[in-house]
Formats: sequence, C-alpha cells, structure tokens
Amino acid sequence: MRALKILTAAVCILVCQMISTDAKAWWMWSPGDTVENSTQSMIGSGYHPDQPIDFPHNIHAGNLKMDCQYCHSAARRSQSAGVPPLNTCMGCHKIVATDKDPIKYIAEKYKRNEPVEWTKVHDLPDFVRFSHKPHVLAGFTCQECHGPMQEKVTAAQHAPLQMGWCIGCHKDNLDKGAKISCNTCHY
Amino acid sequence: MERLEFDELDKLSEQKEVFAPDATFEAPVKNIGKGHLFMAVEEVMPEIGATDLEVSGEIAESKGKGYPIARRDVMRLFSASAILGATACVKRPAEKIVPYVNQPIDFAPGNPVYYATTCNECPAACGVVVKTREGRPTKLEGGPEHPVSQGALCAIGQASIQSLYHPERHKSPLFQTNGHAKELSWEAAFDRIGAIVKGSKKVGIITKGSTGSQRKFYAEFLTKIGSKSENVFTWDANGLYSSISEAHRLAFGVEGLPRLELARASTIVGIGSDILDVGTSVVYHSKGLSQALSIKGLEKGELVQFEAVMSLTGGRADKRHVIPVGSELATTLLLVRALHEKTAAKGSKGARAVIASVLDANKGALDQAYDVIGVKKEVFEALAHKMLEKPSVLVAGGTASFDENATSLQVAGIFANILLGAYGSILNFDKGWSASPVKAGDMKRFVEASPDLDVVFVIGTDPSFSLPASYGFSEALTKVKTIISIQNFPAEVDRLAEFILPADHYLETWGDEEPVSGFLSIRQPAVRTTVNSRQPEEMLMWIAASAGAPMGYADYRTYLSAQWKSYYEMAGAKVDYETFVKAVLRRGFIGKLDTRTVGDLIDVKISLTLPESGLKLVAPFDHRLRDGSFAHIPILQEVGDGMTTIAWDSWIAINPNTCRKLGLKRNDVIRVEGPGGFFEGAVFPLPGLHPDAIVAPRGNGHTDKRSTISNGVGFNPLAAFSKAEDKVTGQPVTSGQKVKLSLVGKTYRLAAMQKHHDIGNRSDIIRTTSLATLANEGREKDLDSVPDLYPDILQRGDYRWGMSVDLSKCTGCGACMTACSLENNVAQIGREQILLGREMHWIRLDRYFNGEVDSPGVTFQPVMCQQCNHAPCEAVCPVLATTHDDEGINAMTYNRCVGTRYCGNACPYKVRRFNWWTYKWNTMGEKERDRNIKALNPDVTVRTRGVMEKCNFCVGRLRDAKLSAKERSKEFGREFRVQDSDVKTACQQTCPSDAITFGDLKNPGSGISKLRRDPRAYLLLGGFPEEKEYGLKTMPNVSYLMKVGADNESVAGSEGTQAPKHG
Amino acid sequence: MTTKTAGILALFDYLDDVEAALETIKGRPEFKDHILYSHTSYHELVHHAEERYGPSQVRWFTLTGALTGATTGFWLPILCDLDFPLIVGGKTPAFSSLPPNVIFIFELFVLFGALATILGMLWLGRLGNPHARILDNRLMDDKFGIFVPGARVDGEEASLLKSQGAFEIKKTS
Amino acid sequence: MSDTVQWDKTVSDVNEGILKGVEGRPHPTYYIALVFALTLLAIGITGWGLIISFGIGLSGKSSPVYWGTFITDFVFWVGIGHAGTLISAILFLFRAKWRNSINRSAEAMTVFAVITAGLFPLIHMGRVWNGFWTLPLPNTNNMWVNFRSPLLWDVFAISTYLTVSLLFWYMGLVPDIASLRDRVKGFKRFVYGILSLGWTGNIRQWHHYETGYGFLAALSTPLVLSVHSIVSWDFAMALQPGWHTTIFPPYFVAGAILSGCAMVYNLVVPVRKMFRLEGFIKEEHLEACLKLTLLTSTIVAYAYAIEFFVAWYSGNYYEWAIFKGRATGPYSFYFWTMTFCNCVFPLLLWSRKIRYNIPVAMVICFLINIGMWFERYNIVISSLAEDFLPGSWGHYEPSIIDMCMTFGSFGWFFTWFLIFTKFFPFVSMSELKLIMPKPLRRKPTH
Repeated sequence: MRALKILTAAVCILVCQMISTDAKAWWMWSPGDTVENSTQSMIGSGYHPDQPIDFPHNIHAGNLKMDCQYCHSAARRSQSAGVPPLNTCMGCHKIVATDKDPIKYIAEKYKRNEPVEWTKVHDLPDFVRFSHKPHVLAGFTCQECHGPMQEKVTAAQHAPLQMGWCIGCHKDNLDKGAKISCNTCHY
Repeated sequence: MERLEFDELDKLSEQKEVFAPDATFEAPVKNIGKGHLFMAVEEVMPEIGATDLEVSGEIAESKGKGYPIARRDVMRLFSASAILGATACVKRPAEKIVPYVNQPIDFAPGNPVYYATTCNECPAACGVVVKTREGRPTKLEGGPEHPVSQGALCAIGQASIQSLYHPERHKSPLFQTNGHAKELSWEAAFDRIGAIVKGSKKVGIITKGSTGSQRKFYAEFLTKIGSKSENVFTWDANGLYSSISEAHRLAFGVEGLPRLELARASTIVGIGSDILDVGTSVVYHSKGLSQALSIKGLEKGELVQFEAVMSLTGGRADKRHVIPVGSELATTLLLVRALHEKTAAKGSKGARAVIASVLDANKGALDQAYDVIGVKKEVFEALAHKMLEKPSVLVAGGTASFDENATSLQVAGIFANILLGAYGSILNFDKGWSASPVKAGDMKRFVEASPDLDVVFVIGTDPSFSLPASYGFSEALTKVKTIISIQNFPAEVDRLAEFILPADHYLETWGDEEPVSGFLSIRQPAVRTTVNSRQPEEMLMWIAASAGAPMGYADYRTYLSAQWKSYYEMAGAKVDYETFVKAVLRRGFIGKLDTRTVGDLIDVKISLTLPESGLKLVAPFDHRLRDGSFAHIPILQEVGDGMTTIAWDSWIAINPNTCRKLGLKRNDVIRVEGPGGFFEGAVFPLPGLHPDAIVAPRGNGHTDKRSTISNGVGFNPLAAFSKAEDKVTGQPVTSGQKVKLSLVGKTYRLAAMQKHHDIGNRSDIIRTTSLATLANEGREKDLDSVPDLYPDILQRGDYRWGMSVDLSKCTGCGACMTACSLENNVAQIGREQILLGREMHWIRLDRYFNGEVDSPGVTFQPVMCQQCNHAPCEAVCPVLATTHDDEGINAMTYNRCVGTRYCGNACPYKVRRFNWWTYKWNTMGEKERDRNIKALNPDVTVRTRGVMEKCNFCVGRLRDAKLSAKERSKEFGREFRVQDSDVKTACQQTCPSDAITFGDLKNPGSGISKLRRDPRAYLLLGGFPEEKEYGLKTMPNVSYLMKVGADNESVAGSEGTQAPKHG
Repeated sequence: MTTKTAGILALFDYLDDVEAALETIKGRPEFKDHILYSHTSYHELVHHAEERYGPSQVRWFTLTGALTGATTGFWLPILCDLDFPLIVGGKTPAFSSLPPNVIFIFELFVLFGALATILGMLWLGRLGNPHARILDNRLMDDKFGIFVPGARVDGEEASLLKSQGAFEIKKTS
Repeated sequence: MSDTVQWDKTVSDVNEGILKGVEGRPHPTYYIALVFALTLLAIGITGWGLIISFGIGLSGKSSPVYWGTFITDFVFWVGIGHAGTLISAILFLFRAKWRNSINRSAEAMTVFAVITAGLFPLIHMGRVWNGFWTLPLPNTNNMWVNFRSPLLWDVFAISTYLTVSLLFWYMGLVPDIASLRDRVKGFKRFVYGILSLGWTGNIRQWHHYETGYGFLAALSTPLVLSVHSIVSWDFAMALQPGWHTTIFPPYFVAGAILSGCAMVYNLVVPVRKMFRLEGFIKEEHLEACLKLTLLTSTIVAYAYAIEFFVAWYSGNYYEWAIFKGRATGPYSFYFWTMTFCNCVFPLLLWSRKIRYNIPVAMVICFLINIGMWFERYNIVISSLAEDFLPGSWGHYEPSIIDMCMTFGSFGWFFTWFLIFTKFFPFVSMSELKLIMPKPLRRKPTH
C-alpha cells in the first residue's frame, strides 16, 4: 500500500509538471516546429520583465500628461505601436533631467549610435497577426489592453492575451467593424 | 505604396486596363509629380549615399588620393521594431525590441518601405519596386508605371530575392592557388590585384550584357590603368541580342534592336520565336502580346508559330506549325516570298529589289523547301494574305538564334517586316530603339585575344558554363596569367580564377540601365550589403587606385551622378540637380525617347541551305534557369518547366511517336552522342515536337559543390556540341547538330508535377468558345444564380473578393507561382518530395494537351484555391481550422490545424497543400538548412509540419488595403472603399500577361465584377449553367474565362462533345 | 453485505432440485430472507427472482441516462456554435445544421444510456464491493445454493432443503 | 443449428475445462504467437516514434492522396470490431444459441480492434499532440469543434462504441472472473477479486445483470449499424467521385460484418487449439459463423455490383471514370484481389463439406480479411488518386513506414488478444452453460 501511495504521488507530481509552465513547452514540443515554438503565452498577465532602464511611464504619461502616441507614434498607422527611437528621447533629454543616471545611459547610447534593447512585454505568438492600427482607428484607448500605464513605471502584461479574451472583445464590438472570422488574425 | 492624390483612386479603377494602354514608352515620362512615388534610399538611409569619411570631415584628404571609401564595412543594427517571427527555438524566447537610434522620417516600424530600382537578372531591365520591411527586402514587384515591366515581373525577377539572401553566396574575397582557396581581407585583395594590374598593361574584362553605364565605366577603367578600352568583352548566352543587332547592322547599317510594340500588331508570326519564354524582354513582350491577342469586341489578334521545339510561345499560339530543326530560315524566306508576290506588300522599291534578288538567288532551294519543312505553299499564301490585311509582324528567334543561320534568319525576318510595313509602328528602330546589351562576336574576339592578355576580370557572368566546352573558352582563359572572378554567387569560372571577389547582389548596388535609348532606368540599393561583398565597379575603383591610377570618383554613385546629368538637361526640370536626382530615385526612371534616321535596306545576301533529315539535338534555354545562371535559386527549380512540369531536373524531350519508333519509354536513360561529346539523361515524350528533334534544355548540369541547390541537378546538353559558330556573329551553335541515341539500360524518374496530360473529356474543366459563338450567343452571365438552399451566403460582409483567370491569356510562364511562393513563404521541397507528389505551390499550372500528338493544342490553367462559397473543405474539418470569412474567403487557420488532411481530400480542385515535414528553405539532396529567415515575408505565418495550407487571396494584403481605406475614411471624413488599384494579389500583380484579375465583387464597376459577368466566364467544375447543369455547386469566387480560338477553330478540350455530368 | 449474518447454505447439484426447493419454500416465513445463488442465469431462477423482487429497476437508470444523453447531444453543438459563430461551408452556424446533430443526439443517447445502465447494475446489484461475502467457492462453478439467514444446520429449514435434494448443508457465520 | 449439437461435456466440466487454460500452461504455439505479436508491436511502436519525431511525411501519402494505409487500417479495424458486437448484441437479442460459445472472443476482438482502430486517426494526424482539440473541451481560446465534420462524428461514434463495447464485454466477464477468483489463491485471488467487483452469484445480481445485459445489447445493436455508417460518411460526405454515394453505409456495415466474422473464425480456431477448447467451441458453432460470413459476402458482392451499376446509370462522368479506373487503372490489382477474396472465394462456403473443413475455411477467412483490407485500400486510394482535375492526379504507394504501422497494428491487436486469452476465460462460461444441457436430476424425456 505504501508503494502504491508513493507511486500515486509520483504520477501526480509528473502530471503537475506537465501542466506547469516550463514543461508544457516540452510536451507541446516537436522537433523543428516553427508555429508551435512560441505558442500560447504561458506567462499570462502580470509578466513584468526587467528593462535596461526603468522608464517611468507614470512621469511621462501621468504627471506630464503626454499623449501615448507622442512616443508610440506608429500605433495609429502601423501594426506595431513602436518603441520610440533614441532621437525622440533626446529631443527633450538633451536639456531635461540630464543629470539623472538613466538619462546619462541613453545619452551615452545615443552618442555611441547604439540602440537600446528593450524586452518585449506584450508578446503574441508568431501565428497571430495583430495590428494596432484598426484598434486605434476604432477609438480604443491604450489602457483598455495595456492597463493604466500612466500609473506604472515599466510595463507589465495587463491583459491575458489569450484568444478567448480577444474573441470576447471582438464579439462585443461587431457593430464597430470588429470581425470574428479566423483570418482576421491568422493567415 | 503611397499615392499623392487620393481622390484619383476611384477614377483609376474605372480604367479599362490597369496597365498603360498602348505604347508605354511613348507617353512622356518627364512629369514626376504623377503616379507612384517610392522612397529614395538616400532619404531613408542617408549614410548609404555618403562615405564614412564624408561624415567625419576627412573627405578632402580622400579626394586627393582618389580613393573610393568603403562605407558599408560595419553592419550597424538597422533595425526592426520587433524581431519578427520565424525564429526557431523550443522555448518561448523573451523577445527584444530594438528601436532605431535615429528613425528615418515617415517611418513606422511594421510598415513597409518601397524603393524603385531596376532588375539586373537579364538585359531587359524591368523596373521593380522593392518592398522592404525594417530594412530588408521581402518582395519584388514590377514597377507599376515602368514602361518595360508595366507592373509585372517574370519568375526570375521575382526570385531574385532568394539569390539576395542565398546562404551560399561568397562570404569573403578568396585567393586561389592549385584549387586551394584562402580567405583574404579586402585591403589585401585590392593591394595584391592592384600590384598585378600595375605591372601589366594588358587587362581585359568579361562582363554580362547590360545597357547601362557600366560598360562605359569598364572601358574608362581599362583606359585609366593603361589598357585598351576595347578589351571589354560582353557575353550573354542568349544569341538573340547579337543576331538581331547584327542583322540590323547588315540590313540598315546601324546597330541595335528595334523596340517591338506587339500591342499594335494584329497577326504575329513567330518563327521558332521564344518571346514568351526568354526572348529579349519577356515581360514587355508578354504584356504586348497579351494585348495584341486579347479580344477586342469581336476581333482578336492571332499568333502563328512555326517551330521544331515546344516552347511556351508555341503553346500560346493560335496556330502552330511544326517544322524541322534548322529550317527556320527556309520557312521565313518562304513567307517572305509569299509576301513579296502579293501586290499589297509594302516596302520601298529599293528594298523590294534587294529582297527579290535574295529570293531569286535561292529559288531552287526554296522550291524544294515546302517538302522539307512539311508545310504547304497554300499555308504561306493564306498567311501572307492575312498578314497584309492588318498590322502584322514577324518575330524570329528562339532555338533558331543558336544555329549557324541565326543572323541570316533575322535578316530574312527584316525582309518580311519591311514587306509587312512593320517598321515604324510595330518595330521601332528609329525612335526609341534598344541598344544591344552585348557586342556581337565578343567571345570569338576574346578567344583570339586571350594569349595577349595578362589579367582578366570576369564580372557577373559565367561563360565557362554557358559556352559549350568545345568552344574553347576555358582553354583560352587558362592562357591568361591572372583571372579575377567577381561574382555574387559561386560560378564555374571561379575554378580557373586566382582571385574570387564577392560581388554585391543587384539589390545592394547602384547602377542604371538604358533598355530603350534615351530612357534611363535607375538602380539603387534597397538594403545594406547582406554579406561581406562589394559593388564590382567600386572594386575596380579600389584596384585602379591601388594600381596607382585612381579613377577620380568618390564612389560609383558619384560616377553615375555624372552620367545622369544629360537626362537632367533633357528633362528641363526647374529644380536643382540634387532634387532632380532625388525625384528620379523615388520614381525609378526618367527619359524621352531618342530619335535617329535609319536608311533604306542595304543590299544584303542570304544563302539558304536546306537542313538534312535525321535526329538533331536542340538545347534551348529553360525559361526559368536560362543559361544556367539561375540554377541555384530554389524557387526557380521548384516552379518547374511550364511545358513538361518537370522540376529539379533536365530531361530529353522527344516526340512520342519517335519514342515509339526508337523503343524509348518515359524515364529511360539514354545517351545522346553528338559530334562534340555525349551526355546522358532521361527521356520525356513530349507531344508537339518535330519527330527529328531531340530537345534537351540548358540551365542545369552544374557540378559545383559550393552550390548545393544546383550541384548534380540534371545535365548540361552543351557537352554534345562540337565547335561551330554563327558565321556572322561568332555566337556558338547550340542547336541542330546531328546526334545518335543509345539506351543506357537504366531508368531515372523525372520529377514531373503533372502526371496526366489531357483533360480526359472533362469539358467543364477547360471550356472553350469561338469568336463566332461569342458574337451569336454571348450575353452577360450571372454565375452566382445557382439554385441554392442558403441564398444569403453571398450577401455577408462589406466586400466579396473574387478572381478571374483568362485562359486565353495565360502563357504558363510560372511567374505567378514564384510570386505566390515568395509572398506567402511557401516552402521549396526538392526533387524527392516532388516525385512523391508533395509540391507546395499555392497556385499551380495545369497544362493540358489536346488534339494530335504531333501538333497538339496546349492550354495552361492556373489553379489556386477557388474560395468556394459552398466550400466542401470547410464542413469536414473537425477542429474548425478552415472556415469562411464574411468576405467570401476560405480562411485556413494554420495554428488550429491538427492535420487530418480531410480538407485536402474533400477539395475537388486539390489546391490544398500539406506540410509533410517542417520544410527547410531548401531541403534538397542530403543537405538541410533552416529557412533563410531574412527571405521570409514577416506578414505571413511560417507553417510547421503537420498543417494544411493553401491560397488565401493574399489576405494580408487585403487587410492592409482595408485598413488604409479605413484610415483614409477617418482622415477625409467620408467612406472610402478598397478599389481595384489599391490591392493586388501577388499572382495578379506579377502576371506578365494580365491573365489574372482580382477585386471586389460587391462593387459592380470593378474589373472583376465585369469579368464575372463576361460571356466567357465559367466556374471550374461548375458544369454547364446554360443547360441547368451546375456541376459540383461549390460556387467558387474564382471564375475562369473560356479559351477562345481564332478563326472559329476549336481549341483544347472541345473534342469531348459529350458534356460530363455531375450526378 | 458487510454485516455478516450467520445462517445455513444448502448446496444443490441440479437445477430442477433448486426449482423444486424454491417452490417449496415460497411464502414460508422462515425462508423470508433466503438468498439464492446460481452459477449462471437460468431462466427458471431469474423468473423466480422477478416474481419475488419485482421487475429490475435498472430500466429507469437506462431511461434517465439515455434521455440526458439525447438532450446533451442536441444542445452541445448548438450552444458551441452560438458561442463562436463561424461560417462553415457557406452556412451560418447553429440551427442551420440540425441534421448532423442527430448523430450527436444518437451517440450520446447510447453512451449515456449504457453508462447509466452499468451504474444501475452496479448500484442495484451491490457490486463493486471488494468485501463481498463468498459463501462457497463452488457456487460460481457448478453448484446452486440457497442461503437461509438465521437458520441452523440442525434446524427444520436444513432438513427441508435436504429433502428437496441439497447434497450438503453448510453452516456459515 | 446448435440444437443438434452433440455435447460430450456437461455443465460441471465447463469451469474446469476452460479455466485450466488460464491456470495452467497453454500450448507452446501460444508463446510463439505472443513473441511474433510482440515483434510486430515493436515495429509499430518504432514506426510511430519515427513519425512523431520526423513528420508524417514518412508515410507515402502525397497530394492528392492525402489518406493512405492509416485510414485503410482504421476502417479495417473498425470493421473487424463490428462482428463482435453483432454476435454479442444482435444475436443475443435474436436468441441465437450458437453465439454463446464464441461471443466472449468476438467481444474481446471488438474491444481490441476498436482500440487499434482508434489509434489510427491519431497516427494519421499531422500534429497528434494537438489531437485533443477534436474534443469539445472548454478552453481559453474560446474555440469549439466543428460539429458538421464527419471526423467529429467519428470521434463521438468511436469513443461511444469503444466505451459501450468495453462495458458490455466487461460485464459479461464479471461472473466468469468470479468463477476464476473462487478457484485461485493468494495474489491472483486478490486481483481477480477486485476485477470481479464482488460478484457472488446471488440471484438479485443475476436479475439486474440479465436486465442490464439486455439493455446494453439493445443499446449496442444500433451501434453495429451506426458506427460503420458514420465511418462510411467520412468518405460519403466528401465530394470525391467513388466516395460520394448513398450506398456506403449499408455497404460498409455488410463489409464490416464480413471481415469481422472471418476474423472471429481466424482467431477462434487457433485459440481453441492452443487452450484445448474443442469440447466447448463446437464445430457447429464455427460453421454457423461461416454461414454468417457467407451471407454478408453475398451482400458485399451485391454492393459492389450496385455501386458499379449506379456509377454507370447515374451518368455522372466523374463517378464512372473512377469506377472504370478501379477495374482497369493502376490500382486494378487491388480491385481484383478484393473482388475475388470477398465475393468469389467465399462462395465455396455454400458447400457444407468445406464449412466443416477447418483448414480450408481458415484459408478462405484469411483471404476475406486480406480482401477486406484491399477493399478499404481501394476505396481510399483509387478515388483520391484520380479524381476531378487530371492536372492534379497523383499516385500512391505505401511507404515502409505505412506498412510498419499496418503490421504494427496487428502486433498491437494480437498482443492484447493473446494476453486476454491467457488471463481471462476465452469462452463465456456462464453463457455457455445456458446452451448446454441443463443439470437436471430428472432427464428430459425427449
């Protein structure tokens, strides 16, 4: 009986392993898959990676009330919202707050003509062809998906970004031209 | 693509033809403000036009040395907003976002940037628009207003994206001794070559044919370093250029190729012509021919072809006569005689006298010729009569331009065209002619001059492969002390070279072309160099500088700038020169046609000898691989030959009757023994060949381990030819030599994609009609009025996308397949998989023969997903991986697919493709490599193994167009809909014959709506609605236009008088 | 049968003997709780059981299960389709595709019916009990047995059964 | 038929005679067969491993023949299963007594055949690791399944069929396991005790058992017809000529029963020998099985003929072209093998002599199984290879992996079957007793 209990416990642990974050990649895995490899975002909302500098969204968008699209200007005309190039930063920070460490960091980068490598937070699988453009054109605010960024320092994943979440919103906005056909996002 | 005037869009869609209506060149192209403007690369990437030293203020110093400065040594991160897809890795990686340091103006990450440039794969110089994403080209398209390409592009032009990112390009300069290669730094290479050049005054350059400034530049280089400027030897394996140019020199005293405006012709006679296969400018002529042969009211042009081989041009012909190999000249002269006898014949008195004397001189031979070629005199009489009634032209060439009489044939062609009065309207030799990209007899000159040369640069051409070994080129080359091979891809000639310098791909270089005199088509880089390569011209500048004779230009761009001054003056623009250049770069071309006076026909002689009978070898160009310079491009190998559908192979095509006589079966390996040697290959019985013709295409047969794609594929038929030359041009003969065949006793499976070659009496596959039927019974159709239980299915959504394919226009060139594969990241799978029948093309070309084996009719039918409204595939998928959207598109969701493949079975058109493996970019032979990520379209998902895929009407393009329309609506405050001109599918966009039309069926004025109502429209497997017989009732959104026979003659498929019924 | 009742087990060799014994003991109060054991389901014996216990209640299980299945089979496709209405084969979802629903109605009817039947059998037959009391190893071989709880080996009941042909009377505790 | 059976055994011999094999050592041929089956199974496991690691491309399929031997095997095994249910359920309801001696083996065959068949859609899938997407499970993607797909019907039909057959088979086993439990000691007794669910043989259990068994039989009866009808719809629902016909459901069901009966015969005869069960599975029972085979064979022959007739009579060009192609085209070998094995050779069974000649009947049944496999092969492949557009026609030859999986499936099936014969009574003892002369003290007078 004791052996049976140990066995059951082992099986349970194994099953939990298989469902857990890391191991799911293993059992969803197959050699050479390209669609599969970055399948569902296992991390889900709350993902909050470190960034090269702690960019204070709360100061820029909150205190200073800058428009999101001032920096993420591609959002209304492109599929990706775009992270601003260094020259956008340096537009102000040639004179503003030049004594702060993060500003010194980007000033140095700008001088050396090196880009800053940010870590992507809101990451969709490669088989999803999401575009910011129609969402901005339809008048959705950034906060609806990205959360109250004007109160945050660096970005953390706000929405679950699972397909059910997308579909739920699309179904609610059919009158605004949202579609629920598959090739809206997958092609 | 940006347009300046949005409001004109609606009007544009009402234009009848999307391409320019008549002679595109003759519309003034001075006006830069109108039409498409793309980006000038210097505006987006300022540093690409400037040297590094300019930036750091050291320019004065460098000018003094006359050194061009390398500016692209450091690959800086020119970057992407997001590292896009397709990176293969097991666990989900934390992706990085790398924004620009200095973002170009008007740039939004995720949006493409377009550059206009000029294709350099053949001397035709089509204008291309390069779509780049985050700094890397992802797709080429024909420049929409460029007069040569007119928006289209051939398969080879499309495929150059794969040669750009080819993983086997040279990675660094190499120094080679005794077959052992050592890597060099660029500095070392230039210094050493400079020293060698300095010590020698006898330097030669072998280069590929071009019409731009580069030949002039090479001559200048040779002069600068103290060598003779005539030592530039041009070589193009396509004998047409030199033979036409030489024939015109003989006939009129001036060189050049007449500009052929086929659109104005009504009857076109091809004598062995290959204008749709290779020709001199395949896209331009396809466009022209398509217009000439299109149905205008109740009339239609006609193409009559006389040929021994089965070319795509012959397949497209309305009437095709099979003549023996080598009898093209006799055929032409017989037609000339028939024309000459007619009173309606045109041409000056003097010219007619010259022609009469030639005809008289060959009277005896001509009288016998009818029997030899097997075409009756009446045929010529009738043809001559018809040709003289309406504007007509005779086009000669093809395999005939590879035999001894190539130039004589062209002279005879000139006779015919003079008698037809084609010069001045259809053939333009005095206004806007084309300079020949090659000089006739250059190779002959080189072989003779080689002992005197110390140094030879071989730039971008590979005569070692494209000339028959018996010609003696390689022997001649080995006599040269130092050979420097400048190639962007490993070539056979490298083996003989001491230095191998990697050259830039044309998408990385500056340059220009002058396809028609007075017309400039510019070439600008669309990407930074992707490997450690340089522009050949700049290498020469470095070498000259290092040899102590600097050329005095900062870089090649500066040299070109100086060359373009004359166009600035011609244009009379009111802006300064810099602004002018910027504008030209954004447009891609500028020009006004040059004019000159051409005299009357000079007394020229032709002597006709009739060909003997017996098996003769013909080695025509493969229409995809040409002389073999494109054999390393996977997609071109994969597209397959149009007529045989064989991919990844060479074959020996023989008339099936001859096969039967000789006891040969398909796939039997035979040895073909010619006067110069032999080769072995597998037999493919091909209808429509002359019984004596043994046709083995050129293009394959590379044995070079450095190129895994082309290595060991097929054979080189040139091995069988003995040395013989065109008497006038010195062009080597690769056609018409007698051969012996013997069985080897092996079989080899040719990877033909199509296994059955007629429609098997299924006449709702290829439907045909005649002009008379159209006149009597033609009325508008409503293909959608099919009795249906679910009448609402066509009413959903704002749009309903549809496509129409004109079977009368399709030539089977394969450009659509190439464009589709590249746009949609379709895998190339290699010979083994094709043998299993696993080709992945989303659009395939079905080729059907009908009629007799000796002179069959040929119909090409492009089949892509028919986007059925009653899709049989959708209902059977257990996991909803394939569904319908409200715009009529059958959507395939790859990531949902579990791979039951039921949809593939349920599809009656068999257009679904399954990923049996995770296909590598080029899984072929033993080697596997990952797909070249850079060559993929970031907007289309890369499919894994185990999922189905298929045509989706380029839904990504549709989405972009719809979003643009929405953006415009928001901006202007009124509703904009997507118009015909806003969106084109990849296949439609590239089709050189305009056979494919795509658009919105909800818009009654759109081109597609009109074509769906056309009397010729029908649905594939849609039965015969006029007899209340609706076939499979899949109700596709793709419709076909029936093939129309000229002269009420029936074409493919009509022998099945009994209509097949679906139960 | 966790509470073990003492009693006697009469073992028979022959079917007709058991039948006769059953006829004899029918209605007699001392045999009220007798249990008949058989190695197979002879009609005669099952017939007796039917008379004694009434028709088997398994049928209600079957009916309930089957009807639940049919209802599930009807609504499952419809609700799923309404949740994410995709156009398939040119048809709008849900109610336009009733014919295939018949298959799900049928399959789930059978599946749920069968599962419920088994559950009924297990429940009513008190099966699935690992501590079942095995009175005699020969009962599932070729013998018949009549167990009379509370009776003694030397009692009246024993002699009655013996007289009816029981070849052995066994005491069970 | 079985009324005339001459029993030389009595009810008392049943348990002893049948369970001896379970307790003792079977004939050496049993071990040879087991090793053989395990070898085949190893081949199959290797094959599937390769497919999962490298891709479904290892099979010989291509465009347009997207389905190959895997689906052939699937239909074949589902078909095999049918005879078991027919024998156990329908013949039970018809009170055909001869079924009682072979129904256990037939049911076991059904269960294992359906398990085998159920593997094939998974083997066949391009991405088997996503196979669970075919079930309507709630998920974060808000994605459901396509209830209009015949494959989904299959998922439901096969899983229902498997569940019901398994329950049916196991319920039949419970009293026999109880008998076994009462004969063995120690650990074995513990295991069999658990498996017997505490069956004591008291009359209430028998009472509910009989009722429940009847209901299960009644519920299984339509399954015999529905499962293979649904499998046939996998084909009939597609537009393919050669598939798209209404005769498919009855045609498939008849074929299934034909192959199943032949398979039962092929299985029972050797096992009867191995475990010395000649006294219980009488020749008369086997002969009855052959009669059923003969009947279904004639139905199948009729279906073949009518299929051809309709193809011609309908005037559907594409349909007729497929049928002409089947008889004369590249797959004509399969077609003629199928015709001879399924329609011609079984005609020998009209002869009573041959029905009682076990070796000859074995060969005929074996040929029928081959013929039935070829029939499915013929239906799947020849319709796909040359359908509507001649330009997309193709060809199919099974690859080595395809054959590995086919043989592997036999290994898988026989492994289970042989294990079953070793550990469980091969003949339903409680039911066998019912058809044997009743243990009466007073012998019946007639």
